Amino acid sequence: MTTPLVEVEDLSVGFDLPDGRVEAVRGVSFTLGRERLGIVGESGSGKSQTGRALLGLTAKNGTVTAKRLAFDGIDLLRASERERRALRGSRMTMVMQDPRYSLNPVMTVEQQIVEAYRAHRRVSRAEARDAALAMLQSVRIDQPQRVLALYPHELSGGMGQRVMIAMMLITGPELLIADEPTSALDVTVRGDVLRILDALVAERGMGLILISHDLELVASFCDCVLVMYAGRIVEELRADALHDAKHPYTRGLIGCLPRLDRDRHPLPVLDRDPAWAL
Amino acid sequence: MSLDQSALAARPERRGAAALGLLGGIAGFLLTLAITLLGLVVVTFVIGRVVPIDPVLAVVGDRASGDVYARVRAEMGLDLPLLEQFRIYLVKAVTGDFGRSVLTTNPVIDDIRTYFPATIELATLGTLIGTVIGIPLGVFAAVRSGSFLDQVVRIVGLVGYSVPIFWLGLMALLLFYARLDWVAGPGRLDIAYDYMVTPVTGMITVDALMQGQTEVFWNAVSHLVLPACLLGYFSLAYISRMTRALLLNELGQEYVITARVKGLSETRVIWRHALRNAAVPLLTVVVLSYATLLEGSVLTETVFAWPGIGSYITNSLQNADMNAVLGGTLVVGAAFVTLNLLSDLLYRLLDPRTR
Amino acid sequence: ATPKDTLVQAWMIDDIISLDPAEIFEISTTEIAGNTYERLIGYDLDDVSKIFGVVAESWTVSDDGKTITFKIREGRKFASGNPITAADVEFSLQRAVLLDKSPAFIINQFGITKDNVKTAIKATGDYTLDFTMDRPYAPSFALYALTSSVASVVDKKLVMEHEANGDFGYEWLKTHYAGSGPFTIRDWRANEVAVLERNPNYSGTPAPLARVIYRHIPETATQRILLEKGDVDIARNLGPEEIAAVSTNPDIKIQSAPKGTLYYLGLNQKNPELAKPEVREALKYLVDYEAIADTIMKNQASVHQAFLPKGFLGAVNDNPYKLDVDKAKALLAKAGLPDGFTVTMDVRSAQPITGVAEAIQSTFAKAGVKLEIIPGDGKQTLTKYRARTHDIYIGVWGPDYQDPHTNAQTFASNPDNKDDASSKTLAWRNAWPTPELGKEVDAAILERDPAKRAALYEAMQREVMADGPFVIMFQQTENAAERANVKGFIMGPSFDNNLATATSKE
Amino acid sequence: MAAASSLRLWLTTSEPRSRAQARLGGLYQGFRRLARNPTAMVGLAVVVLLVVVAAFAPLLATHSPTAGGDLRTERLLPPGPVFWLGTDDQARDINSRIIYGSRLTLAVVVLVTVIATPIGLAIGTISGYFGGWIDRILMRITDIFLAFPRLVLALAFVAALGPGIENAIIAIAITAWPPYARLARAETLTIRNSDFIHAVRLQGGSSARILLKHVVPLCLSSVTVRVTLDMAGIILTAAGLGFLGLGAQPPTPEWGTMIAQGRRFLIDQWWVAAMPGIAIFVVSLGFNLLGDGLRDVLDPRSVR
Amino acid sequence: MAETLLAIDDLRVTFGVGRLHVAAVEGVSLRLEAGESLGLVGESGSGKSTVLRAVTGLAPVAGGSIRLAGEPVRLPRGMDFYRTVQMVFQDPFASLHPRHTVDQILAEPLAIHRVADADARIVTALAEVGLGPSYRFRYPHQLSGGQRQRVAIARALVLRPRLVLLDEPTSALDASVQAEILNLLETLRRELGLSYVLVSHDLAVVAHLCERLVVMRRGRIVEETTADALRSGTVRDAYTREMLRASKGFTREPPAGSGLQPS
Ligand SMILES: Nc1ncnc2c1ncn2[C@@H]1O[C@H](COP(=O)(O)OP(=O)(O)OP(=O)(O)O)[C@@H](O)[C@H]1O
Ligand SMILES: Nc1ncnc2c1ncn2[C@@H]1O[C@H](COP(=O)(O)OP(=O)(O)OP(=O)(O)O)[C@@H](O)[C@H]1O
Ligand SMILES: [Mg+2]
Ligand SMILES: [Mg+2]
Ligand code: NI
Repeated sequence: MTTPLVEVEDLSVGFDLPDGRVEAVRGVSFTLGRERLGIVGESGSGKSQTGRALLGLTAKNGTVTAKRLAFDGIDLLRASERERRALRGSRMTMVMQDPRYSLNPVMTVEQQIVEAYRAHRRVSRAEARDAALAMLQSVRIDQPQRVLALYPHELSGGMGQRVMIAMMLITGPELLIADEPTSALDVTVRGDVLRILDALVAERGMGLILISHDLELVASFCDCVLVMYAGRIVEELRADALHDAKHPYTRGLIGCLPRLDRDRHPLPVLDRDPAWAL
Repeated sequence: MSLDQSALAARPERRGAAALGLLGGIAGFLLTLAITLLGLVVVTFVIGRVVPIDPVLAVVGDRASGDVYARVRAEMGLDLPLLEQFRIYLVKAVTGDFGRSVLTTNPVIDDIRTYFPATIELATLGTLIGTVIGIPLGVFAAVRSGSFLDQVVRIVGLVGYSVPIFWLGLMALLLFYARLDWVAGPGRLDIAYDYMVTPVTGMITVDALMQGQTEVFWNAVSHLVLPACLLGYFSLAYISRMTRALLLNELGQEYVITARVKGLSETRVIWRHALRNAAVPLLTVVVLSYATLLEGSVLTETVFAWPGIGSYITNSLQNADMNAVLGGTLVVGAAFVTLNLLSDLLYRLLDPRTR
Repeated sequence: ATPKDTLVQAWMIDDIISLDPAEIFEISTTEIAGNTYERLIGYDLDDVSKIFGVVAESWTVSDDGKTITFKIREGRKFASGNPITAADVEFSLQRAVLLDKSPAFIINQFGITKDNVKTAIKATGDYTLDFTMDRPYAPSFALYALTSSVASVVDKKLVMEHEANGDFGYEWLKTHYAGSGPFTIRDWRANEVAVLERNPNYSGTPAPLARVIYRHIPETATQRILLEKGDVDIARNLGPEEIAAVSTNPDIKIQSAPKGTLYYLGLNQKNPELAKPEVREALKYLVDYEAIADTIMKNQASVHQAFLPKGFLGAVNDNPYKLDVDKAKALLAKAGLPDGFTVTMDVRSAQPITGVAEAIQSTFAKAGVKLEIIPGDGKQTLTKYRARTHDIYIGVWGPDYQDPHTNAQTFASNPDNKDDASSKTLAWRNAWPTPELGKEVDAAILERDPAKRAALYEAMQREVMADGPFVIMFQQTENAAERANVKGFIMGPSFDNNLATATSKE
Repeated sequence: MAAASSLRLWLTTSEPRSRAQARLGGLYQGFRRLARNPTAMVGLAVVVLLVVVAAFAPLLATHSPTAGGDLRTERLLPPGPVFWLGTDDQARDINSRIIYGSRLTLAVVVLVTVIATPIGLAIGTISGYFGGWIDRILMRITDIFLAFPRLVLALAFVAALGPGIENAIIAIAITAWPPYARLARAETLTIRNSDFIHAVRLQGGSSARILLKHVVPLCLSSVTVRVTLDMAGIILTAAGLGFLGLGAQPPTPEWGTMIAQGRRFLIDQWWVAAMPGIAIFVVSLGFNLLGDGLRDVLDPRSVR
Repeated sequence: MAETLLAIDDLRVTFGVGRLHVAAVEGVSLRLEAGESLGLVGESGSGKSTVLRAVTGLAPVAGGSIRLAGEPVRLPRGMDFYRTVQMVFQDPFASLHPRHTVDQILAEPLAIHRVADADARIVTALAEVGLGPSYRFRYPHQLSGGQRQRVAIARALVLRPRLVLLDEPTSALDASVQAEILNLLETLRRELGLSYVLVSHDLAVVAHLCERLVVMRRGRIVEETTADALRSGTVRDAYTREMLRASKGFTREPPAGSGLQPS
């Protein structure tokens, strides 16, 4: 059997706060091959923290525990900070949620992409620049030459998101965690961005974790979906089986959306059962 | 201590101003300068009239006869109606004629040319020291916030805020000059080196270098070091605190995580990404602290027998030598406004969002 | 350390506002003038009554006592190399009167005004000069007046080269030098330094030192540190405790000399309480003269209660008043103020004045006199004093020249007590009319017999001591803390004779 | 014990029953947050100590703060059993003077806060809220004050008003407000366009109401923090004026003036200047630490 | 026929001068009958919020007219206006004063309009939005996003307005909370006879709450249609069609003629 790309077993992330401890992620387990995995759940359910724990970017006041946390067979829990840094950006990477805040406002697109590339490749600045150009082209940015010289605030939301993706993909990573890559975008731009990611998985055989709170979207995009609630995975399903979901939370999530094809008044609402969080 | 977060406060306004373009910027600057200076002229005039000091006394002394007193009073235009006095004062100030200082008998302009460079020298080195040490300290404190090191930096800074400067100054003199002999004593230069450089800029270090007098240069530096360190300590206290606060703020931003996601080293993340962003408001902090030092620190100047603009203005004020007060105040005010503009310009250079 | 041929003094010289002898009147400038200019005559520093010629070789007084004829020494030169002649002396004295700066009154008081100065002061030959007064004043009075710095002889040729708009070279001389003394003034930078250099053309014994530098060091602790470090040779402003501390240092010695300066309280007679004679007297019993002189003013002053300082002709040197709270209380009760009263005192924020004021405050309180101290900057308190809006003013008074008239006039003469009077003597400032005493003052200057003259002044002093609105307390002793290798620094009785002319360093 | 814990519950409940409970609960939460910060507690302790000492000065002082002892025997004595912190050049007990001086220090602190904070707040919020020419005029005035050498301005005010501690305090306050105005203005600029201010406007709230009830309270916290952090500077400026002879009237035991007078004895009779110096240091340190702690508690940005 | 509550004719709004000049709204006209609800959809930056702000007087009107119940609105808006029109903002975290309790927040409009029985009105208002009295003295930070939005709605309703402007009232909320708020808005509308103008970029939300909607793009109205037309997919404008398609989920093939199609 080939080793899966990512193995997570019983992952927990807790934060120490002045008022006590917050358990953000509690006993999450999953494995990921070279496929598309979606993670959905409401705000604060621990989606992002799961992704960050994988990359080793949990905030200072947080602690990560797990039975196993591995990337391509490498035990991430044992790896030194240096080893993890070598993995980060080159083999595993993450597209951050909002390009407006996630790009460095005082560095040009070129500086930021080149920096990402040269952090892992011993290449000249010019070579790195060429690679950046090619990368921007591959995420289908018009006039990549011009865009390279721009600062983040000069980019539109869609461009920024694509720059972000280009920057994270330039090293040809094997795992991409995309944290709500489209939440800042207009519905019409959203499709464009997702299609780019989709193509990369298909073409490069990359593993993709798509984090979102939009159940419908994730289901139509991914192979497999994890539903999180209060730091736990409450349900794991195949995307095509979404409408056969068993857990009341998942069912509630699907049901409570207003839909164009069904006019329901009033909308069904979610009755939270405290037992879900246990 | 008069430094403040107003450095940051000015941000939104400046962004707006930035949009007006360079030309508008210069015109705006000149207008601001003019208005500020006019304000200073008015305020100094009022001060001159309300201080309960007879300006004639500074000229004639206590023993003059009544006739001499009356004549000098008339010469000084003090018997004219107030409004008329103000008109003359204003016209003179506008035409750049600050008249003569009673105390030094020199044209005020000349005085400023000698006293202000002394202060600039001191303030510049002080700010340099404060910045070069303060920023790294602030960075370390931010990176290890909550740690022992952080507490140490904080206490060091707070001590800087809390200790009377004349106390610290005398103690430093006693230790580093009298006991340890590491630095030269009060004053700007050893008497042996006096007259060896001709004043051009008025800053002895600069003049000495320009004229190739390395020995004089080092002597001047050795005189400069102690008071500059002292002033540097005070700006360090402020700069390190602001650096810490600003950097902590930046370190909480998403783009820092992005940088880490890229696999960059922590050093690069902090110095190249976070600090580069913090540098934008930090610049204003440094410039403001510099501007404050340029006002001259009367107390430091007294302790170190430093002929700077601070004690010049204070001394003049105590003698109701209003020409000198006005000249000194205007120069300091103009320096303040100019520095503000400079920081605005640099701000635009550093922050692409304002271009 | 300082160079061997250079004397560096740490001193507060921020009072210098001009270097022109016709204008200078401040403590530091008079000292500088004393080292750099020569006058017609001088006096023996050890015995002030001995007068001798300097620029003048000799002088004679006319029979009517109104004209003094000076014979000028021949063959002497200014620093510029120009010879000193009667024309220079004539120019210098006329110039002082015509410029009419503050010290001009010293010459004016002999009836010499702008209008008659051309005839009153006249060179009658290359080396003779007539000085004509309106009345036959005591010759010593006139001669002492001519020892003051206003009578310094300036280099006419050099000065007139720099004349502009008929100002007699005033603008130029304010910051330059044109004299003939042992030193020349090389440079003065306000609030920083004054540099004197040996005059190569000096006609007397050349000064051993090549250079004398006054550094403006405003902080006394800084002066002390510099002195102990050896970066100055003399520190001039040390306080008593600092003096006591440095005197244990074998490298440092203390030199002191009594000066003519008096510390006194001026009691404004416009204040109804202070106008009562009993109150005036009571306050004189409420100062602990001895204790203050021994502690706060240690080595800085000695008790002295008459308006003429020790060493002056006719000075009264016994001190009848001491702290006597009971007597003071009795006097106050007699004045109808058995519980005392409240009164303010304007105090210049400078040591030792503030310390003395605080000590007085606490002894006044013992008799129920509540003294409120109003601190202020020097010019500020003085402004108030001259406007006669104070209650009590704690002041310092130094004689303008070595003749008793200078102090007699100010303490005992008030010809016009109106608010807009032109003569603002100390008696006027304290609103004390002196109808009788004023006449005595005027008479004394005409008395040509020294012994009789001395007696007149003695009487006046007793009178002021008993009834005057002045609580005269101390006479200043000036201190200089010197490095042990400094030899021959002279401290004379007046400010213009602290001389470095014979100083040398080992 | 039980009463205490039920009180805590009452205070910390997320469902307060009354306005008072909500307010007290808010205060308690703030205090809790402050209490968790050990350095802030040290600061608070110092400030409380200052208040206590000032309040009970007559009980704590062993000697008169103003009347001197025997000049010949009790002058400039080093710290000892009778005069714990030594005596000064007027033979007064330094300890007692420091104790009484705390009242003045407290007065300085309180008065400056009471004068400078409202001026700064008013000018800053009005300027930021209305913008336009009002803003330009007010900010120009602020800049003029800011561009004026501060100690000189204070000196000028003291000179004009006459010396004395009250006037010194007023002068300091008059020169202290511009930074607060700029801070308040910046704060106002960020909140004036926020939705909750729009909401009040949409309810028909007048500008005055918005400023007073909505904007000012929000700016107050950051300005308060700034003022607290500035306290050291303010005490030292008062000391600086004292140093220049324009502060308190002798023999008032003002700490700054005490140092200024003691500096003549700095090297040999070190205690004369050092003792009040230490007092200033401790108090300003206390205010600084407290200010740092308050920043965490009050800064609206940290309340999320 | 019902009276026309809100009539906007040829509204134009511009911001800034010179280089910064933007025409945020260019010639928008709409009409809203009493009791009716109108949706305003469009891409980000198309001027939806600006239209609402112009109505309330928070944005400068450069041209056109706004009439409320037949009367042209005045500047500044009078007290009557605020009693007729209220607004609910998008971000529940930003629209409540961070230092005021729910009680203070609700009392403010009553105090401004000097309403007598403030206490009772506050309790009623809270009950209306489904919050118990236990929420009355809480601070915003003690509330969840949905609860905050309820408070914001209560604040808008406490003066009993006839028209409520809703600027993306649910876009910051989770799907499950969104349903609760939408239900609440629906109930309130029915019970109090309110009119809504609802801004949203979610077609389904608009269709759920409004009968009629206008689609905006770049400051102009590109289409005016009904919820029924939306459901049946009979929309004319290409842009509207594209939005409709995108809101159905992810599709692998790019839509034909997409404006964002890279060349
Ligand atoms: N540094 C931190 N300190 C304390 N708590 C934290 C920290 N970072 C995250 N948390 C908490 O962890 C929990 C999970 O956060 P996470 O970011 O994973 O949520 P999410 O599912 O991504 O939500 P969203 O959809 O809003 O992004 C939240 O309750 C959050 O408050
Ligand atoms: N105060 C303002 N100053 C300058 N430009 C503004 C201002 N407010 C809005 N704009 C501009 O007006 C245009 C319309 O903005 P508006 O907020 O109405 O869009 P929107 O349709 O509500 O978008 P979103 O869906 O993102 O909320 C935008 O281009 C915006 O940048
Ligand atoms: Mg997230
Ligand atoms: Mg909007
Ligand atoms: Ni300050």
